[in-house]
Amino acid sequence: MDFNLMVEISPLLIKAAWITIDISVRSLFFGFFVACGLVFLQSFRFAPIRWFARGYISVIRGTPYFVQLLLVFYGGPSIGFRLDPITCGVFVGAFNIGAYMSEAIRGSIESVDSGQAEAARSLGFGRAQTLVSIVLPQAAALMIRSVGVLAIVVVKNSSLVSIISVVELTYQAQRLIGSTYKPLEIFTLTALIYIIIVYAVMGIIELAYRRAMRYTTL
Amino acid sequence: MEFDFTPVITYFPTLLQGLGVGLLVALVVAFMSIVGGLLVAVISVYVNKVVSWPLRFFIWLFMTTPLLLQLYFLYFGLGEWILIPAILVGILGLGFHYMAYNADIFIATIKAVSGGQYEASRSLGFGHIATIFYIIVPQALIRSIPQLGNNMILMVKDTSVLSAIGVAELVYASQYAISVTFRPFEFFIVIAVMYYVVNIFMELGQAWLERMTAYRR
Amino acid sequence: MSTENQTDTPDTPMVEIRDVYKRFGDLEVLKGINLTVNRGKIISIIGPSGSGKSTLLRSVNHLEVIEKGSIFLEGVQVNRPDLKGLAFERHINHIRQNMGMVFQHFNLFPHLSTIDNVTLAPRKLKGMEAKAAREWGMELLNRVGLAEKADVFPNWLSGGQKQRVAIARALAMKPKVMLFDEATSALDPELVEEVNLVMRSLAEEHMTMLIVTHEMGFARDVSDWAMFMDGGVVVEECAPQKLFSNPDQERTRNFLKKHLQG
Amino acid sequence: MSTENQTDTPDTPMVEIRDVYKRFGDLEVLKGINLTVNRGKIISIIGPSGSGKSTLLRSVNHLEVIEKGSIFLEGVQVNRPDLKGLAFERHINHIRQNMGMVFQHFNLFPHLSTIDNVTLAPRKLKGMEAKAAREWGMELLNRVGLAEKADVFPNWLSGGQKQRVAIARALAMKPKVMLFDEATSALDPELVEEVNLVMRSLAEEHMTMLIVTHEMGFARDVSDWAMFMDGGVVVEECAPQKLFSNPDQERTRNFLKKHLQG
Amino acid sequence: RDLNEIRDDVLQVVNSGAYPPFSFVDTQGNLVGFDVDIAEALAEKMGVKVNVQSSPWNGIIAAMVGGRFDACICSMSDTEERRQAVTFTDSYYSAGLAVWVQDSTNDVNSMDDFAGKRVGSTLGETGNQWAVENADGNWSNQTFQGLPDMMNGLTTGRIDIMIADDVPVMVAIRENDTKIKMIDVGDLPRFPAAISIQKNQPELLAALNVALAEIKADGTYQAIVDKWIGEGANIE
Ligand SMILES: Nc1ncnc2c1ncn2[C@@H]1O[C@H](COP(=O)(O)OP(=O)(O)OP(=O)(O)O)[C@@H](O)[C@H]1O
Ligand SMILES: Nc1ncnc2c1ncn2[C@@H]1O[C@H](COP(=O)(O)OP(=O)(O)OP(=O)(O)O)[C@@H](O)[C@H]1O
Ligand SMILES: [Mg+2]
Ligand SMILES: [Mg+2]
Repeated sequence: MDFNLMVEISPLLIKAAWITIDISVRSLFFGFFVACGLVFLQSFRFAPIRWFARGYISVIRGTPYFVQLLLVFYGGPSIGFRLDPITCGVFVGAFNIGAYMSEAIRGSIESVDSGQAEAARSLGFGRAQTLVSIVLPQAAALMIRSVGVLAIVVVKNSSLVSIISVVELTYQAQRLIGSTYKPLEIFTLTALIYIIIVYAVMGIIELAYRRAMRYTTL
Repeated sequence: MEFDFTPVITYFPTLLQGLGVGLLVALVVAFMSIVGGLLVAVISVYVNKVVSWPLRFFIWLFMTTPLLLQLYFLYFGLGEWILIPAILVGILGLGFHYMAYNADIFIATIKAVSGGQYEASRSLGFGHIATIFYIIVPQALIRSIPQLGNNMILMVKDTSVLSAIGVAELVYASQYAISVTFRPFEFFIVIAVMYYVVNIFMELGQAWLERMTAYRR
Repeated sequence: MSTENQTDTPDTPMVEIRDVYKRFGDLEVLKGINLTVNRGKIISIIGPSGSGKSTLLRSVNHLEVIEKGSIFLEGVQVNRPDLKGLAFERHINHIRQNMGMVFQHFNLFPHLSTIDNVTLAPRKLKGMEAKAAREWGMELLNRVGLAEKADVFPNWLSGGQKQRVAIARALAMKPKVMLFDEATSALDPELVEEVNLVMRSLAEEHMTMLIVTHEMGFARDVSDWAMFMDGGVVVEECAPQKLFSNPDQERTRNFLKKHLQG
Repeated sequence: MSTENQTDTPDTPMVEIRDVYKRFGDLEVLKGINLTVNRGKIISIIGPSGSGKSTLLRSVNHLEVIEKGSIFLEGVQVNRPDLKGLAFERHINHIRQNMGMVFQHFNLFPHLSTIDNVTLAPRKLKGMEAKAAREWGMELLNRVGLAEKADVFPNWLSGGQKQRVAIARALAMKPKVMLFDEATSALDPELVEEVNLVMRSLAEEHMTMLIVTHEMGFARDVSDWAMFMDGGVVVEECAPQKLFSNPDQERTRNFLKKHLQG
Repeated sequence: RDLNEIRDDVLQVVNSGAYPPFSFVDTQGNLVGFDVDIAEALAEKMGVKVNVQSSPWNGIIAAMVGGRFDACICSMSDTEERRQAVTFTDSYYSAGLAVWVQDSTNDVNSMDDFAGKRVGSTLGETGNQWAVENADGNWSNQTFQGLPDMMNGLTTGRIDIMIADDVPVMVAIRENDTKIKMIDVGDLPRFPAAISIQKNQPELLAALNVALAEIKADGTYQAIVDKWIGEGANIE
């Protein structure tokens, strides 16, 4: 192992890691709203709106992420939709993970025993109030867990964003190998950075989970 | 941008071949990740920490790093000591990666099978291992089908990452064709459709399995 | 509060069920049920499993939507087909606040402490102040004998205690009628009595109650009127003394014979 | 098969419980229990919730490990502290094959059809052929009146049917003693009788049985001996006729009074 | 985008960033190399500002066709098929395919000796296309995502023979002291490396060609060659 090299290039990798983090955080943030929107659309009584949401989720989950990236980033300009690479990474990332997240959110809501909603309704609570006061607090813990798993997926998927010329962590590592011919050192370092990021994400999830448990006890 | 799909027709057999390779890899990986995941889960739930902890750590490593990086590491990083053929690297990388995810599911479903089931089996005279094998694992498997199906659907798409180490699957085939014909979008659209068709079949298969096992839960 | 609420004259029946029909898919579960419950009266509904008792009770609270017929609470129609969307939502929420429902499986909110379970509805739906709500909640918990469990979470309570909290919760909105759906049948035999005691005390205070139960002894003791259902129809209804000693119908006799034996 | 098995002489008691102690953490649940069950006898164990009835029954089957005392099945010690690891595992599996246990919540295997639930143990543990096992399974299902449900899965059965299958399953290994832990208390009242009938038929065939139950009527009718437990000790044991009409102990009388009332 | 729009903005140029010495990142993280310097020299002559970026090879083609970049100065070989989709300028250097083996290998002396061997090439490059079209079942092809990967494959023995453009490999051998050698197996195709731009951009094409001629004429070009390829090298 060439430790001098590892020390020398680590600032470059860390800089690239920030881009990975930036894209991941923003994708997750906006993805959450996309997901809530999709869950909301699926609760419509008007069937075509539900079908649209189901179809969207199915197509997004059924096609590879990097193809989605390429089509939007490189195909977009020809229909007048031009985004800079990082914005495009966030945009596609959010709409991609939103589809997965909406399923996770729906699942955790459905996991709450239907007797809970019935009990609330029988007390005179309205639909929205039942959701907010009774169902969501009980779904929160599971929701944080399953959304948390997706957060890790987002971090790891961000390595695919390199295909639209974003120099994130994995691509930077590949480029550095190209000029240094030292794959082992660079991969070890890169993996270490990913592990740290993912570990931090897992810590945040755990924290949020505990918070949720506390909130649920009002 | 005007589309011209004639090059796609020329390379269609190559694409189909690539799809076949991808699906073959997926099949092996599915088998490996389900059987392996189950094994890991059973060991982590039932065997003491000394044995299960290193195993969990190994699995955890695969869960926390991008697949692409793992493949590169196995292929080039380890290349200085041991040469694993590309397709095997792909299968191992994907296999371990999804083994980690599947093990997580199995651990949860094994724990969800009620203690009453274990006791009932023991009270019939089944031993610990026989109980796990005949009673706990089958029930955990049935309960895992929905999440397992999701994972396997994700995994099929992830076979595309194997193009990076030269495994001639669908994306690889398309890259070759694109570099010759310079018709990227036509090929991307076609492979997206191909993946989507596979995905639909898998979703149908999953729904069928869930239906077939619904009354066994 | 809507104007329909003003029909509160002494001789209006509290609950009226008129010719109610309900089906699930191909299965007809209620086939023309009629029942009138006067203020302060206690009605027991008995019948074999699957006869439609729960469905009837749930229809009264509009947890099931009936196909035909009508249900009134103090002269106000519960299932108002003329109201749609939000207007109906408002209407039914208001109706439900006047009916307390107690379920077989308690359905306490596991994320809330006992007192919060009881006071959530008055706080959120009537805007009761936290302090007043706590006092009111303690009064109710006291009444079911669980004041000392106010800050405990439902998972730490025994089944009988859970059900008593559920009753307190249902009472918190000062309902005009209480609906009990097998309130004691998920309980261990020893715990049944403590819940029955609470229900008896409600009876003494002339709470209007509709009780679905499998406990014939309790039904006989406590109720003013008894109804035997089978296959979605009312087979027989009369004073409980008569129903449990000398019913008119063969079917009723068969059902009860089996019970008095066990 | 171990040699200890040969002590099968006519005058060995079937089950012997000698001075058994068991605690969970700080809670002493069994405080020196003694009981002898002779071949073909039926013993009922009654007592309030938490008195340790289930724990005692589970200790007999070694589902709970007792702290002190010993338990014998036909003279063979169940809790053998001298055996360790795999040797004990073999020993206890063999012992358990000679005891059938029926649980309150049935614990049928949901992934197996009714007949497979019944025949799994004889097939896997005795190596019975598929065909012979099916015949044997059908015989048992016939006996509990469920032959026509052989290929149905447990989730499609009613509670009473489930419990009857559970009994058939326990009988499949031809046990020498059957342990029932509140076999009917999770059932709807209408379904209790069908399970009781099956248990009565076992009694008529002189199956040795240990029955924990809350149904006093059934306990009185069916058993040869009755035992009242409270707080981890045996308060009183005698012939059921005496226990249920004129018990010696004040505690027993209190407990039974409440029940005969309900 | 046509030339006028570019003049108002910047010339967007792309390369793969993993093809030393033509384009790669140095240990300070800067994108450098022959292609980068050529791009800057051309822009200076054309009087436009330039922005050089890198993108993985499989994104570059989509980028060019989709119009994300104005020019790909990325050592791309000019082939007949590719001309269907993009326009090429005059060649800015000439790349020849060459065959490489480990120093210790002695049994490969002609194309006949390829039989039964594992032959490596870079996915999407002309060497790969040549290897696929000529293999005919005689040898097995194995591909890599870039030259560094492939050279790693050759030195570790994943492949027996490597087919690649000669210049970058020679530079890499010199810089890294790699234990491989070139062997002469007779005629292999040579492809001119040219700048690719979108179709129907005559002004941009003309301007690039003029600028290219100018830097060759005034010695700028040779200076860049000296710097990256080797003192006095001739790669035209
Ligand atoms: N949501 C539903 N969908 C379909 N069928 C239903 C539904 N709810 C109840 N049923 C059916 O309607 C019939 C009547 O059910 P109901 O729960 O009213 O009976 P019940 O008299 O309360 O019986 P039990 O004493 O077992 O509670 C049953 O056959 C039941 O299977
Ligand atoms: N695994 C355990 N861990 C801790 N305490 C236990 C455990 N099992 C039982 N107990 C406690 O031991 C006591 C006796 O329990 P047991 O289940 O034997 O009572 P029981 O007589 O069967 O009551 P029931 O009629 O309610 O079934 C109870 O206080 C119970 O809470
Ligand atoms: Mg009911
Ligand atoms: Mg018990």
